[in-house]
Amino acid sequence: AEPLNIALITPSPIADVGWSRSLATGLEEVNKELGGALKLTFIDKINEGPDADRIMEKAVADGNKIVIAGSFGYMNGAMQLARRHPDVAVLHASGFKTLPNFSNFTARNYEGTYLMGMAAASVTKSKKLGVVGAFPIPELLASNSAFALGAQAIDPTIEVSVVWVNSWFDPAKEQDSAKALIAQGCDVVFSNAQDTPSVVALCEKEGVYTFNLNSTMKKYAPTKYLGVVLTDWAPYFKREIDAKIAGTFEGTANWLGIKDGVIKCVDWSADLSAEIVEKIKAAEAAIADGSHPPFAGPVIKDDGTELAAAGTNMTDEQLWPMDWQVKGIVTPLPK
Amino acid sequence: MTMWLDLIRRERPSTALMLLVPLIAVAFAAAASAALFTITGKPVGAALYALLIEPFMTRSAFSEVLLKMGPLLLIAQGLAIGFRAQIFNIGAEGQFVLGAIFAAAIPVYFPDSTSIWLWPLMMVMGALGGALWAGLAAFWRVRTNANEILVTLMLGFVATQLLNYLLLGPWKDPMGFNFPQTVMFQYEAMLPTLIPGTRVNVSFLFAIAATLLAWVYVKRSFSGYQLMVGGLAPDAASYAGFRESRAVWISLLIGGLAAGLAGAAEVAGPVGQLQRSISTGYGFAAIIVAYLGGLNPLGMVFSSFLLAVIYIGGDNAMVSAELPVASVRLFQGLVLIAYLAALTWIRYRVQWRKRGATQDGGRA
Amino acid sequence: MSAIEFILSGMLAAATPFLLAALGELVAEKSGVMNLGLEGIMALGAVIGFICVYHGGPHLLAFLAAGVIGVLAALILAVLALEFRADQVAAGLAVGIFGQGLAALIGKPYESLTTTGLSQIAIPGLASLPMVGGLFKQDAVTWLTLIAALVIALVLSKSRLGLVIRAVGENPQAARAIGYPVIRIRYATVAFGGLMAGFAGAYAATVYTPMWADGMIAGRGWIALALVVFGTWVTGRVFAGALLFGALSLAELAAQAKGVHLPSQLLAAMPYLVTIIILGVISSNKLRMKRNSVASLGKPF
Amino acid sequence: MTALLRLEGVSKSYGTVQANKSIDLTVDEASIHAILGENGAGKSTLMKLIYGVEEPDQGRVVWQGRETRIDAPSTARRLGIGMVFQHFSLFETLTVVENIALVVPGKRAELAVKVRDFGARFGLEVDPFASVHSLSMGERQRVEIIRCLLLNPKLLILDEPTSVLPPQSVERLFETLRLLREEGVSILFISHKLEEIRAICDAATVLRAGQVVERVDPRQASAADLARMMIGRDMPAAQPGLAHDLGEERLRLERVNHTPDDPFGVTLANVSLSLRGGEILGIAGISGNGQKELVRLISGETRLGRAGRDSIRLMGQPAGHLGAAARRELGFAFVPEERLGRGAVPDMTLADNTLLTAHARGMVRAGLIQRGRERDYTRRCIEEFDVRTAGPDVEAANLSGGNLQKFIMGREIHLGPKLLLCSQPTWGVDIGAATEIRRRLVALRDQGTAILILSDELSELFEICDRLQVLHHGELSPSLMTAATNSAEIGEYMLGRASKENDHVA
Ligand SMILES: Nc1ncnc2c1ncn2[C@@H]1O[C@H](COP(=O)(O)OP(=O)(O)OP(=O)(O)O)[C@@H](O)[C@H]1O
Ligand SMILES: Nc1ncnc2c1ncn2[C@@H]1O[C@H](COP(=O)(O)OP(=O)(O)OP(=O)(O)O)[C@@H](O)[C@H]1O
Ligand SMILES: [Mg+2]
Ligand SMILES: [Mg+2]
Repeated sequence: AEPLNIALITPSPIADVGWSRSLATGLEEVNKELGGALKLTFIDKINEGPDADRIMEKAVADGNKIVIAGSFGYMNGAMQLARRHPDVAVLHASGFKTLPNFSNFTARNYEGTYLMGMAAASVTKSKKLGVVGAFPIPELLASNSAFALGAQAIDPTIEVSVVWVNSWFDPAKEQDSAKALIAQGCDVVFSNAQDTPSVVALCEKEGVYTFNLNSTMKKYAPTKYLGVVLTDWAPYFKREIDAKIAGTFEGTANWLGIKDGVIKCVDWSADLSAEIVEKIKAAEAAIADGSHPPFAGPVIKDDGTELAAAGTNMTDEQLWPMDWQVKGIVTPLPK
Repeated sequence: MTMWLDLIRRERPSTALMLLVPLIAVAFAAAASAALFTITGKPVGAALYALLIEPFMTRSAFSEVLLKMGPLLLIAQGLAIGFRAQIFNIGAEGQFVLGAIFAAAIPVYFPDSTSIWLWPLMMVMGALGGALWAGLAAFWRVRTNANEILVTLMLGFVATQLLNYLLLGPWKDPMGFNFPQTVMFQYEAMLPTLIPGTRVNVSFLFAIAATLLAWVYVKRSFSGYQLMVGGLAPDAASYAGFRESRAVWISLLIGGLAAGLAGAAEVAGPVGQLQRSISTGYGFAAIIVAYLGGLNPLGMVFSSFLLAVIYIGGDNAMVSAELPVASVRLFQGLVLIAYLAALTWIRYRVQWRKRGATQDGGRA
Repeated sequence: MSAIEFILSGMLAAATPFLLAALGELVAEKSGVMNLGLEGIMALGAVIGFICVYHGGPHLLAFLAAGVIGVLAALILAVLALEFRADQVAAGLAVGIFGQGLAALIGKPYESLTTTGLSQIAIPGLASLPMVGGLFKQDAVTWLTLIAALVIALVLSKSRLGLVIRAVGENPQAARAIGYPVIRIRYATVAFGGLMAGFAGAYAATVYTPMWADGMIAGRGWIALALVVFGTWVTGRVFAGALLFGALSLAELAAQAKGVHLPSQLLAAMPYLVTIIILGVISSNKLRMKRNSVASLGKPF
Repeated sequence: MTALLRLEGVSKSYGTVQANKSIDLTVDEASIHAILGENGAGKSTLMKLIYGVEEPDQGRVVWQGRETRIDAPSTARRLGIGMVFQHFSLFETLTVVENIALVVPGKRAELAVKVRDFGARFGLEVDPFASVHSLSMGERQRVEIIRCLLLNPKLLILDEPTSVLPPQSVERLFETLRLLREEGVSILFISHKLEEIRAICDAATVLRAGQVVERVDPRQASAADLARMMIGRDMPAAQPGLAHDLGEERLRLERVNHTPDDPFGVTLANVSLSLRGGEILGIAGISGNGQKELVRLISGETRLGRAGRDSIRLMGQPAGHLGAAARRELGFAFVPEERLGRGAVPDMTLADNTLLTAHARGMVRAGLIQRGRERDYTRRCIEEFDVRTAGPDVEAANLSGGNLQKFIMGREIHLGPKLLLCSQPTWGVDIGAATEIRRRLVALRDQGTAILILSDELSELFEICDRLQVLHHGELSPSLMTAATNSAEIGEYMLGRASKENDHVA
């Protein structure tokens, strides 16, 4: 049979690790499952904006039936593409809009960072945790706050410091940021949304624990790797691709987390005590069944205002437009 | 003085070569990059086809070439005026960003306005923004003599941070789930389309108008003449009483104006909102356009078209020939290198030095 | 560790890539040639250096290879500027763009891979001092760079070779008239500049952040160029400028980690703003600029 | 006596210009041999061939009886040939020993001792640790000569060594040269000053248009003979000045003090002068004594601040603060000494070069250039000043030095200035054209224009100026009536000896 052509476009390089890699790996796994019935085209390092729109158009012209737009910034162009080509299915990362042939998908990274926060709290001696972040956008803010909440669940006195690199890409600066945090006394550093292993590798060298998102970087920190919040897109992609092949594709909004099998915390450090591993397991189960999500009340903002009272859970609508951080994150959020 | 080549000044610059040289440069760059693609294991034929031929094959691809050509040509016209005066604005990228920011201010603060003056006002704002940013460099150069190459460039880095700040802070789309982008602009804030069914908008006309203006300015105006004298013979300019500070101001302001206008046209055109990656290196590519066009207003029409073709072709090659984005930059660099070498032939006859005759000082 | 200690211990290494490139550029500019392509040449050095180390080569080999590619790239500029009398600004930019493009193309398969850096060498005794101890614990390349800065300062100001380079930069016609091969000397200094820029790139990609990623030079080549003007073509001042810049870039992050209430974007822009301001302050001293600047800089001969 | 150096049929051309045509030349040992010729005759080119700066296209060079190829100055030096260039090859930012170390091997301290020794022996005293930019032209020449002598040359080439010296110092240089000859050094001496050649040379070769036209013993020939050989015809007669009435004051400098931005520039101190319509004031002096700075101050290329507005008055108006363009609007015109690059843009056509200063003559309307008027004006300059060129569309770089000078002179005179500043009006211009330029200047004066001339050539100043002032170390001597002074007195001022006693004269 004709192979199904799928194009993936991403802003960052599809390298060994990182966000773009996780998307590519998801597709490759589906392809393996389907016995190579897919023809995959990966186009990386594409700036959001007119160029991306053109490239997606070109991908459709070249016969791709599914286009995966791997960045929030591709949204407007991707939607227009979907409108122009009803026969093409468009999957868009981190958006919130849908059309009959336009789905969006986002990972609930924060569910994983909550668990990592618990693990971090159990290994820290200084009670200070650090985060190196790219840009203070909602997705990253949610990960940070959940990280802090998870840690506080174990030890309420824990403080989290954040350094924003203000660049998606500057390994030297990422690394210096981690160093600055370590100099401040942080002994666990979370590499939030870095597509390079610069922070992870540095932490190994400096002897502090570290973890990251999307794909495993254990080999860059063999002794100090706390674990990874893995994003496994294969189950989701499989569902959409099957639907496309079957002709039943329908645009849906997909905010996927632990219970969907998309977020997985793996490669746990051997240094974690059995006791904490138990607690993490329990928390993971509570997140999966919805009984205790990371942003379960009480959630207190860093300025002291209460965002959710005890006994209530924050809704997705509250989380989406996040421009705040929880108490316990001691560095101010840039406004 | 040279080591291996003898340069003999021609009685007058060769016009035939003037037309031929850019073609030679492209041919050389194509050959050299073909060699590099081969070494790095890329499909050479498919790559060059996608790069240089495909952009001409469909109406939509060709319209995209025109879309890309607009800002390149516009910015290059502005920059070339300074380059001719030996005032080097290397920071058009930052001025482009400022132009985009200034233009976006209108729909950001008046999201509900339906005035027909909206987009024209945005264009004016954009031009002002770009001029303001370049004006900072001009001020600093005139005031302290600080090298404008470095200052304009550094201001580009600052502009990026300013953009980040606005997008993450005050200008964030309130309905945009906090993502770093402004509201989508209303219809009235968007540039009218020029060719129906494509994305080519009236900003292409701005570029053409800028070309005509630049031509008049360079070839006919006294002010343009004064800048030219400053570039060719600074002592003659000061002998004649043409002020260097004036040349600095004019050069940088015109360059900033053009880049700012291009930035405004980009947000009000194909992008439709202010976002992080509004500039895809137009500011730097325009420098290549300017030199490749021989700093000549009409020459730049050719060179901006060529660079636009390479951009669109590069995008094609990424999809269909697995060529990385880097190859476009590589090709641009090669074209410019080849062109700069070939340019010498226009003014000089070039020969290999006869054996033994050293023009250089010899052994010391 | 206090913020001050963090900055003190890190600033030498942070300054090393700028410093290496700036020292090379200083020598080239002293002879009258300006190389605006440093950014691209550093990228080439970085990718070649990284590939060597990644495939198990020793760092020495990586630096050699990076140096060689740096020289080759700089020679493109030299041929354009010295042989074809091309505009040095345009030629430099061309080489820079070419270098960045080629580096990205070569480095594509190595995107975001990492390798191991170099360990630090501490000066016994000094390294255990309170507060300033961190200054005396640096990797070998940083130590060598400091030595190179000293040697270059001495060569330029005291040696015959330095005298010749300065003479060529001041008045190439006269230098030629008394028998110096101006063009050959300029080829050599430009090549030296390329060598050092190659080293700078290798340092960035195999020691400072032992990884390759397209765009990792992130404007550092331009900073190196600014540093030469900044230091008014005097080695000691270029060195001081590099240290200042290294310290500033770390101070930004230390301030954030400390929770200083300033927009992080403003902090991120700070090194550039400071550079702009200091550049102005230094350039406005016309007498000093004239005394140290290179009379024939950028002019074809 | 054997020949030290013999050239046989040596030729050299630059593109279409044949600078040297089949030249034969023999230089004896321990002799001073003059090369004579007009500007552009090919003298410097010939010397560059001997010194290896350029290589001949054809011909043989025989050194001490052996055919030799001199492909670089270093080769020449190894053979024992030293050269002092017409335009010095010294580096201003370096010290005297550093300049010497660039050519002579040895430690700097040792070299400094040698510099002192040689200085004492040959009358060439100079401080080895002084920076070159602080030295006078005469001192710089001494540095150049010492630098050559330290290499023990057998042949020393001096290209127009006296043009940078005041008359008194010329005699001292000659003593040095005679001393050298006694020590067995041969000297190739280039000059177009005939009396000098007659004073010290043993032999002379005359060049005209790149060819040898005569070989003479200068001691046996008269100056008039030599001149005829050089230019191929009789010297034109000098132009006697006419009696005339003076108009109002057009230029006044009142105790101007000025330190230039250039660290190597000369500070002007207490400079005063006054110039009225209908007279020519000449500024004599050895170049490097502040001429550059003075010219820039008068032209407006350097401006004084607001505070200095009254210390320079043009056409009666305060002008110290005005820029060059504003001063031109007052009726000021200016012919600078550098024609290419300052007086004219090399890569622009003559028409476009007209625009440079004559744009106010209706050539710009509504900001646009009126090409027709531009060309008319250019054509008139070309015709009236006999500029030999194909027309207004020729690029300035393609004109010969003399023709370009005539063009610039024409452009400025055509403006009908009230005040004309001329720096080195006849530098590098052949005698015919120079005479014509001087005639024009005198005629302009007679129409009532005020003219200020700066020149190195005393004879020129004496020929056309009504009054003279001398610039020395940035200070200006009192004004002297040309008719009432002589070159000896001016020479004293040039050396700075007279300035103090004569303060009361003004
Ligand atoms: N580098 C050069 N390129 C082209 N033409 C040159 C060059 N140098 C000299 N010439 C030309 O060669 C001829 C001889 O010049 P040369 O300098 O030898 O004359 P000169 O006798 O020394 O004159 P002057 O008395 O002015 O010093 C002139 O026509 C001059 O313009
Ligand atoms: N550097 C140069 N490059 C090219 N051509 C030159 C150069 N210098 C001089 N020429 C050419 O050589 C010719 C003679 O130039 P030069 O200045 O020596 O004239 P000249 O004989 O001294 O005449 P004049 O008395 O008018 O100065 C000119 O026609 C000019 O075109
Ligand atoms: Mg001449
Ligand atoms: Mg001469």
